[in-house]
Amino acid sequence: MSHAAADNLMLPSRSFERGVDAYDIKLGMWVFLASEVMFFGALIGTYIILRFSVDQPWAQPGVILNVPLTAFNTFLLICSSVSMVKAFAAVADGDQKNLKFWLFMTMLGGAMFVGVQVFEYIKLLGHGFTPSGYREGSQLAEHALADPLKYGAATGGLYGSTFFTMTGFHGFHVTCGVVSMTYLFFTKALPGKYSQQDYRGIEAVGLYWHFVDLVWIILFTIVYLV
Amino acid sequence: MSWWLPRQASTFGPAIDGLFIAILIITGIAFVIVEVGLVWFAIKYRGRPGRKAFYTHGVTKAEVIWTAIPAVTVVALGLVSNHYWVEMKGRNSVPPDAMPIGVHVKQFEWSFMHPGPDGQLGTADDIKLRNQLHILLNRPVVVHLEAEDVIHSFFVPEFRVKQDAVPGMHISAWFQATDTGEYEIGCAELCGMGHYKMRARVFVHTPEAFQAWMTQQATPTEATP
Amino acid sequence: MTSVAAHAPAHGVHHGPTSFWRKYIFSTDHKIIGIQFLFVSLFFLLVGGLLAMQIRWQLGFPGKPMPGGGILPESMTAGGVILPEYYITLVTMHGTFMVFFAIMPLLVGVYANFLIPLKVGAHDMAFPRINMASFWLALTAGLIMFAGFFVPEGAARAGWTMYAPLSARPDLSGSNIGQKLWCLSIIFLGLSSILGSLNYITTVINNRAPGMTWFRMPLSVWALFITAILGLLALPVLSGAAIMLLFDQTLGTHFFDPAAGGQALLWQHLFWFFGHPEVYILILPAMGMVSDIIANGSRKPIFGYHSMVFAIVGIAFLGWMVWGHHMFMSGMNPMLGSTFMVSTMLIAVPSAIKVFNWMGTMWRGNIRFHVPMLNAIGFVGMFAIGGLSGVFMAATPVDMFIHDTYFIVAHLHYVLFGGSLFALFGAITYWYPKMFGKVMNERWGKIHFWLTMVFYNLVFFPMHIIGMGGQMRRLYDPTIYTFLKPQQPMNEFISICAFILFAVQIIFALNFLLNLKWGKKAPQNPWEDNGLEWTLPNPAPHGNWERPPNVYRGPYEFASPQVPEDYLPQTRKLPTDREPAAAGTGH
Amino acid sequence: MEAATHKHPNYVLIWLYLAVLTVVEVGVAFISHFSKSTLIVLLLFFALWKALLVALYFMHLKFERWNLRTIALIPIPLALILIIIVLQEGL
Repeated sequence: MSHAAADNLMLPSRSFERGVDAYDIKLGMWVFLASEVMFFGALIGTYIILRFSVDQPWAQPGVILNVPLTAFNTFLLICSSVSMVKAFAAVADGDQKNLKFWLFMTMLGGAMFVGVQVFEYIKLLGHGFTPSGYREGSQLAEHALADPLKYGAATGGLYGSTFFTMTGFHGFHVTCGVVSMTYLFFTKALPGKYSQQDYRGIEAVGLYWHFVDLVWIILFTIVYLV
Repeated sequence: MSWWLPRQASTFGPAIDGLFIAILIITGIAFVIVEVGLVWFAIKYRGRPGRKAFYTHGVTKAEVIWTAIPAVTVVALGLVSNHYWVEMKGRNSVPPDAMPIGVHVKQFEWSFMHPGPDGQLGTADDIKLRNQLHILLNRPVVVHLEAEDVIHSFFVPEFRVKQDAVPGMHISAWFQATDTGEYEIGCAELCGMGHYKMRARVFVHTPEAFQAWMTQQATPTEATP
Repeated sequence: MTSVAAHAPAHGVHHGPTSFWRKYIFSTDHKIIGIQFLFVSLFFLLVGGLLAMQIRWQLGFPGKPMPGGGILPESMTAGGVILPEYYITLVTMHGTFMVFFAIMPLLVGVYANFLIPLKVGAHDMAFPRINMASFWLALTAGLIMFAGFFVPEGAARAGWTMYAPLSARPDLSGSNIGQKLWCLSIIFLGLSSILGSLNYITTVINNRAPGMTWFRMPLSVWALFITAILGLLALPVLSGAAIMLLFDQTLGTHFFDPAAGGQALLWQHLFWFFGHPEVYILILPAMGMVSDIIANGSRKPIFGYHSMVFAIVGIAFLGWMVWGHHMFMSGMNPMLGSTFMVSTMLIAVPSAIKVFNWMGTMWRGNIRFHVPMLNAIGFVGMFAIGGLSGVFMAATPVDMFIHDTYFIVAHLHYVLFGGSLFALFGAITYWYPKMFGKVMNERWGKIHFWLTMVFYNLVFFPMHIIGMGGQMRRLYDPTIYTFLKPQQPMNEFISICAFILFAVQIIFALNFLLNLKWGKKAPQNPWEDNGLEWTLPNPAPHGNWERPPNVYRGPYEFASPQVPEDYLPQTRKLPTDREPAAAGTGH
Repeated sequence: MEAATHKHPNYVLIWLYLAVLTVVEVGVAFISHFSKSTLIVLLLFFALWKALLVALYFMHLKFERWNLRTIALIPIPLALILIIIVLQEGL
């Protein structure tokens, strides 16, 4: 579909069809995403390695982290991915009104996701779950002392390190996405600068946004559920 | 001034030095071919006015040859090396009769835990020495390395043995001294500003001398059995 | 990022006169950015060199006051004598600056930027503004790293490889802010490299001129393209690792802290997973540019163009599977040692192909010994030594002895100095006319080459012997060890030669700087080369071409029987040539 | 552009898919009584399924040419090599 659309883009002299049949920005975004795969690969790999090469048990899922809240957050991100793709479909069909609506919904979804995550972080830190483990003297540390198996007392430090690094960097990526979408919304979408012929910005930011969603799908499973 | 490898004082010596010499010969031949070839071509085919170079995009046969020869050579080298590697460092390479030594290392000193007369580590008659290791001639020794703070590396040049000690890991390395005397242990991994002075000594004794040393160690403390 | 969309330069774009700031400082012209990188990284090369001189002083004359050492603060020297903690800083920062801020930006930042659009026939990079951001990020990274010298306790002190836990714990390394600055700088550098790489990759894939098929690309472009892929995929891993290290230092995480269940070896795995591709980032572009120069100097097509391309790809591919050979003695699973040994041995094969193909190119050539050619031949000779000495380390039992000794130092300098830097001397001279419109002095270039060649070998070859004697790396004072004492005269000899080697580089610096102003004006095609870049005026204007040139053949058609001259530019249309397929649909 | 209008995949359907899979995932993780290893395999399977849906439909990989797909795929084996080899450490 995008294939057919791309052929009709009124692009400047770029001869994109010689390469991979994608114009520069789309190709560049894919190349960038490849490097992002390696970045998250390093973070996730570290998590897997640290978790599965340590003998001590890890905290059981749902004990420390609020899974229902995050499941809702996951749902929110999936919704924003759908609204993004709706915005893309709208602009590909030349529908300015729906483009603005769906792009705005995507921004909203992303911003809400970040909000929920910040709320989650504040709660966790309040309970005593920090990047360096269970804070001494906190409620959580006492629980962990009482039931070290359930709370993975011995691995709390690694749990905190990997959890906050992975979800934190994901949240950072979401924030970047929201910021760039907001920028595009006000400078390009609202003034109606996108058209059926040129919607490169929307497609590229969409790719980025879906990638962030994809990473979250993996993170949600391996961090919260396993 | 030594222009060659240090003297050999362990069973690893002949194998490692032999391999070293073999590689030196192989790479030496390649070295001569390349360097002589470069100089020779540079002189022989130096530019002369009015002459044009030979127009060719390559000779497939030649390329196949100089791909195949290095490939075969390095694979063979790899197989030979692996044989010795498994013998020296493989998981099950430590001889069963090896004398265990506990090595505890921190910034910037070594401490060596020798098994006492009972020949076992972790008993009351263990002998702990700072920066001094005493071992028996012709008897395999296995060092159990434990680092307290940062990564250090146990290195005895004459024994051709080296092994990093990593905090949080239990790493063992073995060797067998073949010559009596005193040797130096160095730290081969940057471990902080005192890295250069992490020097210890290893003494290789004949059985009689070793016995004498052990008795002498046991006397002052009057350890009860 | 996406906003760049609107900025794609129009066809046959004319860039009007702009202010000094837009033209030279915040330029989006790939050539200017390349030149900016050139000056910045030559400065860092000088910094790295000065650090090396101090290292050599301490190794050659331990405990003696260093000339001029008095001006350094007391945290570094005592009465002019280098302190052990400063010595560790020296080796750390020498490695860091040379690898990350001198050689890598010189090869990739300068020449990928400068050459790729010119050699594939593009107006500019695909994303000129991202390109500019890449430069400014790299400069920021360099300045952050440089700032380390001026903080209390000095710059990082854990070796350029930053092995944890030494690097993670300020109480153990003795450097607190310096370590954090190192991580921060590397994160910036990673981002800069990723932005650069995605630009290079997109440009090569999408913006080639009509007729510039994949197998008509010069080997320099191939090498830079593959290098960009390596950088794109390797740097994020380093950035990730540096972020985790920074968190260990600041947020109290425990990634590399064994006391809390973290893993010290994990850092090494992450670092070398990046680090080995990085090694090829530091040599592949040099190989590519040397291929161009050798074909030009021999006036003969490159020998086995396709196998050269496949060798580059093969090196890059195998390069991902050999990182463990830096860790044979680290206590990792010995089974992995065997695996990594085999893959490491195999990587010798594509390297051998390249060396022999360069020789094959010279065979029956009509060699012109211009300065770039001399340096390129020097590159082949020195890279061969560096490559062959690598076989010793690849053999795990031998590595047990020479690991972390001066043998390694010799090996890596033969590849990085004898390899990359000789190639760079050649490349700088070769493309100087394109950059500045002037030529560098031929005679002084030759004097510089020969003196460098001699003293370079006098410095680094004896290091093999010292390493065979067992001298460990990063020792503040080797004479502490009895078995190393007899080697001290050799260390002294190396140091003296190193000082001379450094002094010789002044010739190059002067030749480079003075000719900017007083150099002879360069002719249109000074080396009589086939490349697209020489069809443009020197220096080329912003936007390069009025319209992209048509390409009719590969880049190495020297001595072609079709024309009387001994070179045949890629853009010259012979009666037998067909027009390439029309470019783009947007016209 | 008529063709494009008709060629959009049914995004709402995929959204439903993803939502249902998420619910199933959470359910499997907390309500079912599988052994730990079965659970991990199952959850990874669901996660990959969802990730594939996003990549193929939302990111249109399904409709791209093979060489663009290659670019997307290249880093994945590399990341896997890193993880698998380091896990071999068996520390």
